[in-house]
Amino acid sequence: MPESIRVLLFARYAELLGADRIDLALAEAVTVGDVLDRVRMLPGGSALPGAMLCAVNLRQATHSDLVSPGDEVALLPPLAGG
Amino acid sequence: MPESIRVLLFARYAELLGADRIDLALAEAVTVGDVLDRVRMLPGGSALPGAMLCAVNLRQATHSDLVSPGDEVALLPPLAGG
Amino acid sequence: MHLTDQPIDAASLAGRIQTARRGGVVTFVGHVRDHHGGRAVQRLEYSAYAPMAETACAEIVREAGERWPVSVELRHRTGELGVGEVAVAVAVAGDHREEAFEACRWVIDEVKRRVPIWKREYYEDGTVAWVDPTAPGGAVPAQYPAEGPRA
Amino acid sequence: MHLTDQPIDAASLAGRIQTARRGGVVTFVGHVRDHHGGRAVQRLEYSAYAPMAETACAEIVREAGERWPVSVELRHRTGELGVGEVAVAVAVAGDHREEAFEACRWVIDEVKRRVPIWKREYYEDGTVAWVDPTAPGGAVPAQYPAEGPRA
Repeated sequence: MPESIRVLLFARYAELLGADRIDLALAEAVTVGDVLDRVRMLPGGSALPGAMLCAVNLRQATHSDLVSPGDEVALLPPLAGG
Repeated sequence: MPESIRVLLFARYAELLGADRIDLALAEAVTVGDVLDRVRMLPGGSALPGAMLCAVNLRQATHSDLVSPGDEVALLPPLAGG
Repeated sequence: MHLTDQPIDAASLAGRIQTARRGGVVTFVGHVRDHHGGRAVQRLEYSAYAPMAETACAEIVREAGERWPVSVELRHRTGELGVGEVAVAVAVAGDHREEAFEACRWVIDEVKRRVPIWKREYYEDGTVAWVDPTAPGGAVPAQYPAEGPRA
Repeated sequence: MHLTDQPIDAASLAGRIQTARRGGVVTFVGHVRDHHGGRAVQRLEYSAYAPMAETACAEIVREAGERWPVSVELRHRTGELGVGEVAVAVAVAGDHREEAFEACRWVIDEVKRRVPIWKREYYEDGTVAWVDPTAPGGAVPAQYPAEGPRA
């Protein structure tokens, strides 16, 4: 069983962290907000904005949604498609 | 100098009158309504509707507009373009 | 010229107005449908009061360019058309999509409202009618059958 | 698949959905513009969270078909694009033009609202920025220059 949460970073957020994928070791369920707090402590993470659009397993999620080991959390900069 | 008004008929109106062009001899200015009355007296003309969209010299006109010899009056069935 | 008796290529119409500045292009293409008023349409024939129709189309295109910052192309087919053929095409290019959508919708609405064009429909059952948006059922029987003098 | 790194042909997209019944086809095509926020754009690069973007596009297309009696095709380009290239195309076919216009406008609005795609713009002056509709000026400077690791 996976014991980490995969965090994906895109576009400007990937630039700020210098990485587009981070695996966070987590033994139990936490909130999306907890994941964001962990990411902010990484090098470059303090430059991330206070509010971020997030997705869990391909669906938009709120900061209070729970995530478990094995889930994929994506931090999405402001969308600019179309 | 022309001494007639050219009347153009289109689509169903041309079918009803069996003609798509009629020259009405007219020595002086009359109204579009007068022209319509003359056309209605021609064979098939009684089948024309009471109200008809008309144009004088390529511009939509009302039945009270004046027309003079040399003008082109068009009787336009309900538009069906597009 | 906005009226044509040749097939209309909507893609090339859009290509005429799209520029490096006007990046949002909205196109409306009206194809001949296979049904009208519950009857199966086989083919149809558009006739026009050509000089007035050209004048009206040119005015609509000019007015659209005055109302919105857009470029407009408009073509309407005349003559005989089969099911699926392009009857009318409007292409509008704007800096932004809002004005391109609004102008394209306005142009096709005005074409239907102002341009003297008429449509004779030939049905699968052999009958023929003049399309009349003001009539019950949307059409009035034609005097001559499919093989009559105007066919 | 709605995302593609190959050039988008809007005309063939429209051809996929137009049928003998659905005769009114509205198309929106967004081309890369040569300017943004007052700066001259040279080229740009679209990146996406591909699996989520595909899911979002599929949902938008499905929802449009539930809201209106229309058929919808949607394509969004990824990768490097030059000025004038097609970035996004939406084609909608309906029995009548009203629903085709409404649905087409709705689809492109939802694409901008929901689909995780990002745009990196390369300007004529050598600077690079991430397009950000929520930021003042509509863009945020990129950390790496044009020839940086992501170029």
